[in-house]
Amino acid sequence: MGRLTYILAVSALFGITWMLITARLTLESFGVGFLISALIILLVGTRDTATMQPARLPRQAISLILYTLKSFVDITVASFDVARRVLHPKLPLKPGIVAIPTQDAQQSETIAALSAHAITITPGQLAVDFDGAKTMYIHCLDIDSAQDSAQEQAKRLKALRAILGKD
Amino acid sequence: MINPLLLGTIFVPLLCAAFGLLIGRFRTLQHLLIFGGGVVAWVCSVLLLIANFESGVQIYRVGGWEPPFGIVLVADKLSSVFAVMATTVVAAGLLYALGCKDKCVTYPAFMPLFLCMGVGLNGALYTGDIFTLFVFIELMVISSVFLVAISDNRLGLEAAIKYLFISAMGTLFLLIAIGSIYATFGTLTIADIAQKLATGERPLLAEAAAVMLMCAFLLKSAVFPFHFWQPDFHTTAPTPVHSVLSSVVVKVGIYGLIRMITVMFTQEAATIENILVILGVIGIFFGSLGALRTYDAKRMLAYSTFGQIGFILVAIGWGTPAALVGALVYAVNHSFIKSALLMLTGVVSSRTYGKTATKREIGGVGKGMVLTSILYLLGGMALAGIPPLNGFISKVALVQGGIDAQGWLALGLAVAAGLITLQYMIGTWSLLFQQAPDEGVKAKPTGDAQYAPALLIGLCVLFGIYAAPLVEVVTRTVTDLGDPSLYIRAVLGG
Amino acid sequence: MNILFAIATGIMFGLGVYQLLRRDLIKASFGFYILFTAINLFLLAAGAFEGTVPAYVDAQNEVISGGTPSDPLVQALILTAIVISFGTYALLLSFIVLASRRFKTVDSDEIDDLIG
Amino acid sequence: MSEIVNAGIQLALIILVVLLVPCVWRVVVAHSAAERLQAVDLLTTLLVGIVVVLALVEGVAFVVDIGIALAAFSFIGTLAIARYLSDGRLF
Amino acid sequence: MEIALVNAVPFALAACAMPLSRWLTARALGSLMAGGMALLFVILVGYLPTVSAQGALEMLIAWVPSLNLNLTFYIDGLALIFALTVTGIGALVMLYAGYYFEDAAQAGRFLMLMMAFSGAMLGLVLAGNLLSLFIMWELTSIISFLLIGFKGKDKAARVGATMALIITGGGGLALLAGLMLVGAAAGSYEMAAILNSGDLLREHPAFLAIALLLMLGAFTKSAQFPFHFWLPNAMSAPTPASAFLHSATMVKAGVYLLLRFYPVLGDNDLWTGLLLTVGLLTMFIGAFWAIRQNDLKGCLAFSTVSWLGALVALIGLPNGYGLMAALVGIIAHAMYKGALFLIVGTVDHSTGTRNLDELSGLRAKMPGFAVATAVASLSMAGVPPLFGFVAKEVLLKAMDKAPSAGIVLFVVTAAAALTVTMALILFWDVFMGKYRVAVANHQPAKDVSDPHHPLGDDAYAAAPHHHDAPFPMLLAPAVLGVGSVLFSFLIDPVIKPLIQLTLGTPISLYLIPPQIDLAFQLSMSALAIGFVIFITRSWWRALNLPKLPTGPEVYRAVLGSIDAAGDLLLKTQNGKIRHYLIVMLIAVVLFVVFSNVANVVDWSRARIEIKSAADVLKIMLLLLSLGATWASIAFHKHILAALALGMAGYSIGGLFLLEPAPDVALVQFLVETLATVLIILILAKTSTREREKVIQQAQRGTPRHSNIRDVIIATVVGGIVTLFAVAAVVNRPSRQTVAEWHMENSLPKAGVNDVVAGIITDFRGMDTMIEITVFGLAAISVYTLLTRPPAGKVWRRLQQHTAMQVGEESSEVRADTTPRLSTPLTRFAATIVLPFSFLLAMAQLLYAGVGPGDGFTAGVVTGLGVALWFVAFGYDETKKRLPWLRSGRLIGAGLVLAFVNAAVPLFFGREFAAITIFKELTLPASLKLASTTFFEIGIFLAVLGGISAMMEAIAHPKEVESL
Amino acid sequence: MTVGELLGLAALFFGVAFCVIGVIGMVRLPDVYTRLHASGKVSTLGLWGILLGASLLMEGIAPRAIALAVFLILVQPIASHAIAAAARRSGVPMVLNFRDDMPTPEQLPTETEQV
Ligand code: NA
Ligand code: NA
Repeated sequence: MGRLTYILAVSALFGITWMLITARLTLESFGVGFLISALIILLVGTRDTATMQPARLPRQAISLILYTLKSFVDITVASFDVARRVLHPKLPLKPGIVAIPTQDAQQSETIAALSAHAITITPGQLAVDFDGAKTMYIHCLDIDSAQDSAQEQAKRLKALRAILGKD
Repeated sequence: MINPLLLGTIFVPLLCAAFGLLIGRFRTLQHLLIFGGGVVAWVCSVLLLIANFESGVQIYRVGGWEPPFGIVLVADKLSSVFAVMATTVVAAGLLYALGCKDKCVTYPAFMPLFLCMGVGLNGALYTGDIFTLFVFIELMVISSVFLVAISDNRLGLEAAIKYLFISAMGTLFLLIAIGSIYATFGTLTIADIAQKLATGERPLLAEAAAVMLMCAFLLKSAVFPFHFWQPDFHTTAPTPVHSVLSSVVVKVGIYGLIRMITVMFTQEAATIENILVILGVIGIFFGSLGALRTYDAKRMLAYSTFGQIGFILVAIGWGTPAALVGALVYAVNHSFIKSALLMLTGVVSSRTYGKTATKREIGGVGKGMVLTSILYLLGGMALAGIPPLNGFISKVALVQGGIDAQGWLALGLAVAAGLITLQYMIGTWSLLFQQAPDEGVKAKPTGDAQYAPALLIGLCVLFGIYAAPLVEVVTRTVTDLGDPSLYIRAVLGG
Repeated sequence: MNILFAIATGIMFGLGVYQLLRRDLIKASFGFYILFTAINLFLLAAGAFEGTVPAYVDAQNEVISGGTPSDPLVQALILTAIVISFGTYALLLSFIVLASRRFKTVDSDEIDDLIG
Repeated sequence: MSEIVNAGIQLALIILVVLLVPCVWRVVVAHSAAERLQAVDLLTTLLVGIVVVLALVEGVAFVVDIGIALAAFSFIGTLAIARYLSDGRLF
Repeated sequence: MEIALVNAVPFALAACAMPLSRWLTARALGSLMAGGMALLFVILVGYLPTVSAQGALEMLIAWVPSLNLNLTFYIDGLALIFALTVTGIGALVMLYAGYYFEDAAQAGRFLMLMMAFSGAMLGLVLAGNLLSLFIMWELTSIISFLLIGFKGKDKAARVGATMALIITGGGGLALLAGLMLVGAAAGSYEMAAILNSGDLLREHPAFLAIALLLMLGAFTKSAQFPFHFWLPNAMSAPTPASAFLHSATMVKAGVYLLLRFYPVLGDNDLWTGLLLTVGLLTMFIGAFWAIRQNDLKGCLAFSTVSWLGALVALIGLPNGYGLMAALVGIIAHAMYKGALFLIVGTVDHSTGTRNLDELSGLRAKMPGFAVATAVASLSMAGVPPLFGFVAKEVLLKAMDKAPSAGIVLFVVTAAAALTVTMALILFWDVFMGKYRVAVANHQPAKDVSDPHHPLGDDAYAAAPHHHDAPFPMLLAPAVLGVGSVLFSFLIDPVIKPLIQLTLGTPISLYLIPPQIDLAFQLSMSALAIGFVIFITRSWWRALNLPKLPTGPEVYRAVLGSIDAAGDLLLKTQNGKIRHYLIVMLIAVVLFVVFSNVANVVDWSRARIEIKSAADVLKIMLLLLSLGATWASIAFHKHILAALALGMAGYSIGGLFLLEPAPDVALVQFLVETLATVLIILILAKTSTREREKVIQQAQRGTPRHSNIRDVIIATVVGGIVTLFAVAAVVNRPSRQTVAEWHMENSLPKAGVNDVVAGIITDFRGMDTMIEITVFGLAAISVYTLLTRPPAGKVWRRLQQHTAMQVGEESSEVRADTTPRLSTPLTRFAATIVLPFSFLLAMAQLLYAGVGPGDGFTAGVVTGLGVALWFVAFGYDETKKRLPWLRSGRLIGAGLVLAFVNAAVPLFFGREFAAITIFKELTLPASLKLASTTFFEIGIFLAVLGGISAMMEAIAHPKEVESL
Repeated sequence: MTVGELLGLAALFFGVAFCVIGVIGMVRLPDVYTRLHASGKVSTLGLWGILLGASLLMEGIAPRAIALAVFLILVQPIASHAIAAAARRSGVPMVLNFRDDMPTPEQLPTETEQV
């Protein structure tokens, strides 16, 4: 059941992507995309036992949308911040590499990866490397901005767990 | 005449090769399947030749599209003769591979690629489209280069690298020619190009394209000065592959040249023919002397091919119908002889512990191999043009062509070089089968099976004693070549 | 414009030839690749050059956007040439790897056991 | 499309193309392979932008599809090179 | 017809010889063959009356008529004389040979060759077609080669055999050329016609060539100076073969040829001058060297050379003065020389030596042979009333009519005197005196280790002690000796008619000359001088003569210089690929330059117009691609060069897009990415040390001039391609292309909006099929080369074990496959990109007809997705987590699908690869289903499999190098 | 000129402007780590602008543009990360270095660049 839900949910996401890449925004097209995606995941997908519970799906979807919106804002802000620093005649930089814990109790690599992804799109930070799934090293344009990185990371992980349905 | 048998020479073997990849784990089954594919191609090519004599040029429109818009396969007499020759030797090569003890033969990819090399050859001969020619030639190149690289001979890799670079040059010449022809005539179908060239108008680039095309074909046939790859590439190949490479694969360029000067660039033919005579004579001497002096019995045969291709080129260059008959008879007979000789050398070298054919290590290894010795001697005699073997028929046809074309100097040289052929063949025969082995050289008790060379030598004897049919076929082929409109009308209609 | 294109094709060919003649097999293989790229440019020059819109037709079998379509046949030829040359190139690269293992060198001047 | 829009598109195109030049320069003059890799990455990103603008120039929407493929798979190239640089030996 | 049967009999007997030798003894076999030959002799005698009554007989069997190659028989007197010699002497030699060999198998092998030779020789003299004459001529050379090399183990035998073959074979080639010129000049290859077209030939411009070529053939075969030396070197043949081939028959083939063509080519200054000079030189040199030999067979060989010279000189005489003497000489020589050879063979057989110094007084042990030798020697010396005397008489008489007769007669008499000496030595030194056989240097006993070897074994039954020869061994020489006596008395009833039949004119021939003429005086003085020389032999034998270059030395020098030329040529094969490429490029440049390529460009149409930003962009991209390409040359470090190359490729992709060719651009981008990935992976797979080494070499070790050379070549080649390209672009406006048809028909006939897709999958679908095959095979090749998977059972066994135990190849290194850059983020990327790539691929595949992308791009896209897995996860984990990834099977399945799909229409009576559009099938989202969809899927699978195979091969941890 | 076109042009030039900034950053910033911030992020937003502009200026582009934008945001950070990791591991130093928590890898390659 959980496996089936997972497949259906991912297929739905892929179905939407299908509509976009084939530039046919119709229900028919979604259906075709959904079927194809399901087939792809069945045939080609990894044999990981990824599961989902149907009841949690709406909450996960809402979390995803919220997270996406927040990311969008983050990216915009980050870009403007970087643009400012780049164009400033004095190049106001205070770069360095900071270690932050991924704090993932379940040792899920996916969450570590997603959090690193999130960090990289947030202002002035860039994941450089990992120590397993526990610690990551991020490069900051301004190391002062990384002072509260641990708190930020906690929030991020919470949001990600909500999306993945693992909270 | 639309004739689906053309598919049997190309797609049936391709299908067999593809299935062969799927069942690579079951070696015996795979080998038999692939051999079956080779035999089917042979049967189809023979039937096509017969059909040609009964009802003229056979064509097949792939996908049903009208030429010049789609691809057309054309079996006229010229391509049919070459194809029968090619499929015969390829089938024999496959047969040899079945009984070959080389390690490389056991790789699952070996037989399918071997067959694909033959397909590339057939395709290049049968295609009526100049770009498809390129594609088929590449199929041949890829397959052969792999087969050489994987050879048990560690230097196969070196040869393969060199060939790949040099062959790339040939491909580039060919593509430049194709591009120029398309830019000039707006078509890729040989018949269509021929028709447009036949109007006598010579738009820009047409002649330059002819030169490029000629260079590409010369390279494929390893003609001086494009020959450097040949001794290396052929010699290091596994025996069954070598026997095909050095006999029929090198003839693709010859075929292309004949096709080019008889159907397409008939006005430029005279210039090209002069070049061919010069290159051919150089090739005869280079090849013959190289064969005489090289250090390896297989390499000797590769150089010999270089020389024999020279004979064929000279005959093409003489340009008269009789000379062309000589060239074609020579080409066909040479394929069988050379292939058989290579296989026999392979049989002997498979008895050496180093799987080598270097004269130092192979001398005397054949002592006691009665059948091999007799077959080799027959092959050697045939190559040197000793009657009543088929090589003699070739020589007579060639010399008559030369006399007909009044090519005295070249004729004299050709005759003189024939003596060198005799010398190196006899020398090597004596080395392999008569001489006592050197100190420390030992022979294995078993080696490769020799059904294939026996069959081919049988053909050599047959085509010597019963030569009239071949000569007749070739003569009629040449007669047809004199009238390109036969070809053009068969393809384009009207 | 067309002249520039043609000249660039020639220059690229020349660069490819120079690169092909390096003794370093890896560099030479780059030359091989450049040459096949150059030949694609040549084919393009030979056929598809004059178009202003892609060779597509709409549902009414009219050329899309109403311009001059670039020659589709040459494009098809180039596609085939690209695929074939890529396959050959991959094979060449694997040969070089093998050569470095077998002959302990990637210097073509040192891979010269086949002489005479 | 009006003349102004057309002119704007052409201008955008030219600017994007001119931007390629510093990227190339950075590929040629750099201290480390990683810097060059970064420049190539930026260059392909710019090319994606150029492809999108070209869709406007040619008036054919599906040209963007090429942009998608380009973006998606130049990324794989970047990753492969990065892995090579970090591992020395890949496999 | 019967004459063809006559000719076929020896061949048939030859074919039986080996099988029969299992059941028959050597003697029985020899007798059987001899019987066959004797029968033929009788049959041939039966032709005499017919020929003398009706003239020449002809019979034609067509063989390859279009090459003028027929088996024609032409029987006249000349042919009969030779045919009778062949069969008559053949019968005696075969009988003898049966006793000469003790081992039936050896006798079988020997008799097979001998009978085949008899057939060839008969065919030669009976041939009525130039080419069939040549065939038989060559056959005799070949069989002679095999017989000389009968004892293949002996190096001298091999060298002698090869020498004989090269010289007679070379002459044969000249003969072939000459004969074919004759055929071309006379307009026919039939002997009868040619003999009637003498005027035609004599006035032909190629007459000189014809005559010289034919003479060359004759001189080599008949061992004329300076080609004579092969004959003494051919004496390693078993003695019966020497007697038959190298004395009585084969060496006379040249003489036969000259006689045969005398009517059309003979009797002119060239003919007389050459034949007389060469013949006399040969005659003297042969006789001179004969008496200086120690080996009995050597003596006989040189004396044969001498006599052959005499025959040639006779044929050279003007007005046919010498022909009668030549014919008489042929018969006489066949008699006594055949006898002497057989006797020497018996001596050798019985005593184990042929060395004159080791033999003496054999008359005690071999009285019969002593008598036979005496008769044959006297005949050879020309003592009346033996037939040899008659021959010498007519010889001297004919020579009297030669131009410069004084000198000629002097030479002939000198040679005759030396011959007399020879005859005396043969008889006296061997048979008279005290019985003595020195057995110091005998050959070791016969090596019987390899009784089954066909050709390479020692045939001699050499005995270390004297043993008596059986009677039939005496019979053959005795019959010949008696013949020498008898024929003198049969001149009128037999010899004269035979020769008259041949010459067609009455001749005068006597045993006793009616008066003592000059010839008789000379003959007698030759006897006297010869006797004197014989007496003084102990003195001149000790004399050291100054050394002149001998035949074999010249032969070796000539062969040596040919060898040297070959070695020189082979030096060009120096193993350096760059040199090869340079030579080739220069050749192409020359060809193009000399084909007036300068005219291909119509510069008036060339133009540079910049109309839009797109044009600016084109120029930028062109510069960019050139700059990046240049950078890829300038960078020594491979990784940087690869990066630059990638940039160049992307720029080219941009150019394609601007052209506008979106389909090509898409493929270019994808393939460029793939190529870059591939290069990088390959770099990682190649030893860093070796790559550093080559980079340093390239920087330091390259001389400046070679760089300049490369620059020049690159510039010239680039310039030529520029010319082609310019010609191509300025050429266009005037032409129409077939692509216009494709534009119009792709939607109606192939159902696609993307015309390029239509061409690729339908109009030129076969190209694509083969192209995909090429790609798949290349991938399989890469995989096989880098991983070397073993086949069959080994393969299955391996899959059960761990990869650590791969096969017999122990040199492998198995690296840790987990990559260092395997961070959670990169792994995450790989996980999401793969399904996305499949989605993209499906979109491209299913909508191939409406937008860029098709089965191929779909395959590349997914293949890159798989590549990312190998990059991010390494080999082991990827193989574990993507179990469906079986590259070989994917390729196979894809190709099978493509071919089968193309074949399906055949079952519905349509063409191979014909398109079927399922129009009635309404699918959602404007999907269309057509047969090409399956083709695209096949392509997709094959390409996916191909790229996976390449990636898998590169990522494979096994570093096998078993060779 | 419609409002849509105006907005489209504006978005287009917004995107182009960010591309320019990204390139300037790549030229001005001192080391590869800092430049990655500029190139990675800026070209993300730059491309988004271009995509938005294109979507507004021509119909049919929008869905594809969305797909491309989503893909870019998913993948571009990963590319930046990979380059940074590669730089770090191959020993490329930070020119401006105010803090470095990351331990030096045990086995740095001896040469800074691979041949
Ligand atoms: Na590249
Ligand atoms: Na398409």
